[in-house]
Amino acid sequence: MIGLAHFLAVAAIVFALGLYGVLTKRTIVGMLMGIELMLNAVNLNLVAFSRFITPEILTGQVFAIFTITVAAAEVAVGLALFFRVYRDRNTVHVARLNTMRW
Amino acid sequence: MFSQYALDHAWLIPLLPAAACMIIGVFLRRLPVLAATAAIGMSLLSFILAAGVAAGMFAQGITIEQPLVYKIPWLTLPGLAVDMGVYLDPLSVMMLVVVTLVALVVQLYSVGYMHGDEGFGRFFSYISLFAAAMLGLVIAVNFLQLFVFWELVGLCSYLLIGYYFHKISAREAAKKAFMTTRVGDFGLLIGILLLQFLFGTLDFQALPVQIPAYLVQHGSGLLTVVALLLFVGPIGKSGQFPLHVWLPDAMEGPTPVSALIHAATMVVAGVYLVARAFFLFSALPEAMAVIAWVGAFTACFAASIALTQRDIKRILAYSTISQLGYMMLALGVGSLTASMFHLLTHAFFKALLFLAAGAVLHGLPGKNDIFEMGGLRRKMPATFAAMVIGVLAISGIPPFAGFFSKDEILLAVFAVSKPLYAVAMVTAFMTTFYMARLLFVVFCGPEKSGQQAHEAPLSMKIPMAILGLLAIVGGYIPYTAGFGDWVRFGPAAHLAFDWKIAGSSTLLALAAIGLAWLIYGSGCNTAAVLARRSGLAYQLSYHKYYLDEAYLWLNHTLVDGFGKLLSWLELHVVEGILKGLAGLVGQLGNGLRKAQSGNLRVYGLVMFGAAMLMLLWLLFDPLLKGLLAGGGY
Amino acid sequence: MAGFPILTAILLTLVAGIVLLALLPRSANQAVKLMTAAVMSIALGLTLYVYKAYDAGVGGLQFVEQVPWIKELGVSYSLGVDGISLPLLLLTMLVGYASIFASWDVHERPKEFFIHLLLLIVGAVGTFISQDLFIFLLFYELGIVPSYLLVLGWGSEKRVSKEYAGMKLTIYLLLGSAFMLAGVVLLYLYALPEGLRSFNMAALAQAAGNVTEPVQIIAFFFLLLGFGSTLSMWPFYSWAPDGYAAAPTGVSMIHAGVLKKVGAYGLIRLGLLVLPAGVAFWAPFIALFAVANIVYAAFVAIAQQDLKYVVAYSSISHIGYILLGVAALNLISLDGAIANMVAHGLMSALFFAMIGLVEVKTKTRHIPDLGGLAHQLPRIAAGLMLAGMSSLGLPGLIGFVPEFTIFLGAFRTYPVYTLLAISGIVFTALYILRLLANVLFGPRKAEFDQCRDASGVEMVPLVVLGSVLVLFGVFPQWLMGMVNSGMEPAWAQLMQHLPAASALLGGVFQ
Amino acid sequence: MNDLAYTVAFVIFAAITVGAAFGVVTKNNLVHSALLMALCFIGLGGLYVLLQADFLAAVQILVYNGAIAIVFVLGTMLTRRSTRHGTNETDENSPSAWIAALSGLFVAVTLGVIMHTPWRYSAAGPVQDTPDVLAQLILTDYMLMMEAAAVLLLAAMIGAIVLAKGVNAE
Repeated sequence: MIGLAHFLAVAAIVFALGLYGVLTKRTIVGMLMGIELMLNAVNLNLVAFSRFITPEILTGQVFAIFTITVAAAEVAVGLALFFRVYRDRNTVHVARLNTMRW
Repeated sequence: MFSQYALDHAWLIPLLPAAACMIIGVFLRRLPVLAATAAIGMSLLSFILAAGVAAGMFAQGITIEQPLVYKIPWLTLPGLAVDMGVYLDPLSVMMLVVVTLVALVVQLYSVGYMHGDEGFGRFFSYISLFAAAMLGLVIAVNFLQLFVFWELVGLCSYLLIGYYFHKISAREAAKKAFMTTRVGDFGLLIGILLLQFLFGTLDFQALPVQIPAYLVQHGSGLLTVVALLLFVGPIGKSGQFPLHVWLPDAMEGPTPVSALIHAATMVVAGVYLVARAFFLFSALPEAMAVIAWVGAFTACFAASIALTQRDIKRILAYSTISQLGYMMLALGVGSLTASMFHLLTHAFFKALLFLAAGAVLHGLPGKNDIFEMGGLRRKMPATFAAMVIGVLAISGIPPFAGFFSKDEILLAVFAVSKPLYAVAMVTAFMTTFYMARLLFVVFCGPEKSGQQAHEAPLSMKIPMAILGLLAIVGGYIPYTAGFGDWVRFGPAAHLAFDWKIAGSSTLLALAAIGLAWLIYGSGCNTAAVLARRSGLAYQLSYHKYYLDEAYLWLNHTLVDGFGKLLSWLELHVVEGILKGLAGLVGQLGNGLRKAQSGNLRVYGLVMFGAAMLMLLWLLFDPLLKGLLAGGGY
Repeated sequence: MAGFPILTAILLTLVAGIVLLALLPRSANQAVKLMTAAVMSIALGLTLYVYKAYDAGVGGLQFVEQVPWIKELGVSYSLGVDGISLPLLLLTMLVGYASIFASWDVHERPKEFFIHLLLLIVGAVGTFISQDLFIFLLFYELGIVPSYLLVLGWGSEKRVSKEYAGMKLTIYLLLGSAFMLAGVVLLYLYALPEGLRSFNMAALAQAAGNVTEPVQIIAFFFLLLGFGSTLSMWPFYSWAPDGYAAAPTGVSMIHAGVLKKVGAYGLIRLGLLVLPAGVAFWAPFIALFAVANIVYAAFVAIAQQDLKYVVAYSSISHIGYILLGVAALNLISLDGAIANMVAHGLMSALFFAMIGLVEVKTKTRHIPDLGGLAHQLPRIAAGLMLAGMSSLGLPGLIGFVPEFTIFLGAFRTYPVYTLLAISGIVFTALYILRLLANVLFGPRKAEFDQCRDASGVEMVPLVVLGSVLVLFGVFPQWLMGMVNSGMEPAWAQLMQHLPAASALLGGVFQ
Repeated sequence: MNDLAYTVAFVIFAAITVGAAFGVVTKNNLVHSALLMALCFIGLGGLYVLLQADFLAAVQILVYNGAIAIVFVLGTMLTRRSTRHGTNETDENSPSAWIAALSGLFVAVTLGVIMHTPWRYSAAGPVQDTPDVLAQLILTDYMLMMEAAAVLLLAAMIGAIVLAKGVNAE
């Protein structure tokens, strides 16, 4: 029988993969992808909780929708930044963006 | 009628000169004529009032035992109630008369002496305040009021000694005067604090009642300490050894100020304080002995310095110190009457001497050294006459004023202690000698070349005449009028006139005059030889026993050195510690800065690692475990 | 006028002044100064009214205003004055008023300068009239920030750079206030049980008995660190000389005259009245520090060459008398300590104002360069004389009676320390007289012939502060009576609530 | 729907999701990663369907696959590169091992927590008409948040345009 725990497990694995991606990728785009994975994992959690714990209230889904909205905005701005950096610096490698280092 | 009014309004006596000071200070500083008029007018009014008070005192029979006291509360706190008021008894009334009279005469004299000075108004403003402060001191009803005006007197002396403040020497003398008397005030203040502490009151009427009971109960030990501390104040103020050093330097002020300081105000304040607090001192034999010996030593010590001084005003200054020592000696042997009598006559002849010296200086501008003067007798006959009267009076030649008071003191001393009497006699001899020396060197002998001396103007002669008259009769009249019946402590004790003592002191004085004539007046020019012969003794005396140098060394080496040392510590050690601390914080920051590597991955790792740690902590936190076990979500 | 919130009105007048100043155009130099002066005049007028209307016969807190603010924490906007705070409020207003005129020659960004100056004054006023600890701390911190900006923006450099001096001052005071905060929180937590907790000073004083002795000792130690550094207590005084020397005249006046007194006020209001056992434990140390203050600073002052440094160390030295009064722990010495705060505030403000004028006129503060100023600048010379004489405790000026009462009270508790402290008056006389002699007297110096004596608005600090110095000196009861009317009930309450402590403190002074 | 079918569907969708996510973070080619991400989103959409969030599943597919994944691909393509190889490498400087360990630990801890938590399942049946209810909720209770989200989107759009277009230096 598939229950809440299974969905949460899937979400946890996806979240961990996203985390790994964010922290290891060299480029901004790769990092953004990792973030997207993490956000989606959270969404899955929200929906799953909503389904199993409070099925009569759809708050979890509402939250997921807002998360998607924010994610969309984030991707738009993130990619715009990516273009900008690429054009100015001709690189997308995070390690080289070190002007703010002391 | 008037005397009753005067008694009721005695508080006006100090207030009038104070008002004059205010008026001149605010409005009349640049109007010399009006300023002098205001000051002299107010002084005259307060002298008239003081005379009225004296008349009232005789009429109403106010005695030492039954003073007339008016007072209003000044400060009321739990544990400290201080009044300000007027304390009228023969002692204070005598002082009122003397102070107002001398102040008035000196102000009259100043009109001529200070004529044309750019600070004329300022001078009269200060001198009025000086008189006011002294008068306030005289009528004090308690120790605190006395101390308040005591300090004001000090301030005024500071201002007046430093009157010619463009002169470095005047500036330093003023500072020295204030500073030295401050050291004395230190003791006085502690003494007053202790009195308040022991008795809960400082009132001159309440204290005499409490002290005998205290003595019976607790003995005299602590109270002797208190009395000696109180006496430190007079030591400073009245130029007793070892705090006399400011007094000769105080000659830097204008001569009328010297006259005022030395004759009637300031220096006699110390004597007055001891007299006022005689109820305390007289009950403590050890304290009395100290006073007597300090007085005797000061008298002899100062006289020995005066023997060799060359500056005309300095000679007079040391003679003042010596005479003050006499007054202290008289107090120390328990004779308030003799001391106050001498204070009275001294006020007259010392003021006279100073005014005469001032006239000399006025006639010979820019010269202070007596050996640069000579033969002034012909050019300045009036001044010469005044000086002769003054010298005879201070020497105790009958029937001049000094004779009666000095005789009274010698009688009292003789009755108590023979060694002290010997010291007093030696001092009397020296006094006469150096005064005669001054007289002969300045006025007799040949005129020195290039001397453009001229006689003093009338406005200076009249005051000298008044004081000259007083210096002649000021001893005899009070003596016959029963001075001792009024100004006394305890029962009136008339010491019988002793021909032996009076005769021997007179003979001694005449001998001293003769000796001085031989050395200085006869033209034998033995003075230089004598100076060479005496060698060390002469050097010691001429350099005032190097006491000034010692104090200067103390001040500059010890006090300044300590100050510099602490200041160095402040700059290097304290500041160094602070800078070290600040550096430490900076190092810490530098170390921590390394953690800000700018490596995003490390930041992320640390952040999530920390989040994980928190998660784990939450998991193993018993509280949360209980929550989870209790049903969860 | 009953019920009219006059204390709030005083605060609001000043705040309104700040707002109005902010609205003025940047270039309106004269208008800025006039506006500040007008605002301060109104505030001073209101304060004088309060001083006159205060019923010393009744005593205790009067003109009380109370509005709950943060109920959960027991914070309320609560103002009120008694005989302890009212003289200090008056002091603040007088010094503030004088400081405005002493700053008349600020030409560089006057608008910002006067806004900060008024903020400083608001901070000081607030601390003295607030009856709630929370508000007290709020106003206390309010005083620190503008002083930092004022030193940095308008200061002068001497022994150290003004950045260094400003930094030192601010760090000292902020560190102090951090300790103070710790002490206050401790007090707050232990004085009353949860739910009844309050920051109200009166309530805390009432609950003084609830705090156990060890807690009192620790809390008082924190307060001592905090208030001690504000007060420039030895050994936490190091910010003061550099800070005063670097600060512009008006700020030195307010700092030395008023803000320092906040420390002593706090020590009495919070330390003594709320933590009696803590005070009893620490009093001997305070007395020792007080003597160190008096003697050490006096000696350092002797060796200084800069006018402001002399007065700065002299001010530290005088603080010792206040501390001694506090440490002596009896009614009369406490009366003296509070009155001495007023006395010292007025006279050091006058001193700094006159030094500021000397510096403006002669362009130097270096004592060996000065001399004979009484020839060219007689009015300034008179002001310096007045301040100096008051500083060495001349009777007839304000400084004498408070010092006398402190000595009288302290003698009972610490005779030896008191003797040492009294010896301080000799050393004080030494450096003050030297300063006066070297600066004012001596031969006329030609280079100062061009200097014009003080006139017009420059005379305001001298006239205002000088007349108060003389007035309170001649009629000390006007000050001492007021102080005692505040101290006596507070003391009685302390004794009544703490019968055990009263034995500890040596009983009420007979 | 019987349990078996449900289980099978879950396993398939979960496998797609996890596998695709794994690919996203391991592939070296950015385009591949982006495409795998799209696949991952589809798997998630399937899981939403299984959770009876049909509207949300639709939104997921529409927004993530239709917009976000496409933007990623498009954006990657827009950069001038002849080859896409090595565009999504793992940073050799990064403490990858530590990060992997941390991620693994996270999974382990989370799984542990999930297993040991006694979940309180609700007995009530799921809402059938989710779009209707969601619309009700969003336009009443969460009105303010919706407005905020709208503003956020607008701001993001403007920001993206400005950033991408570039501002004149002056």
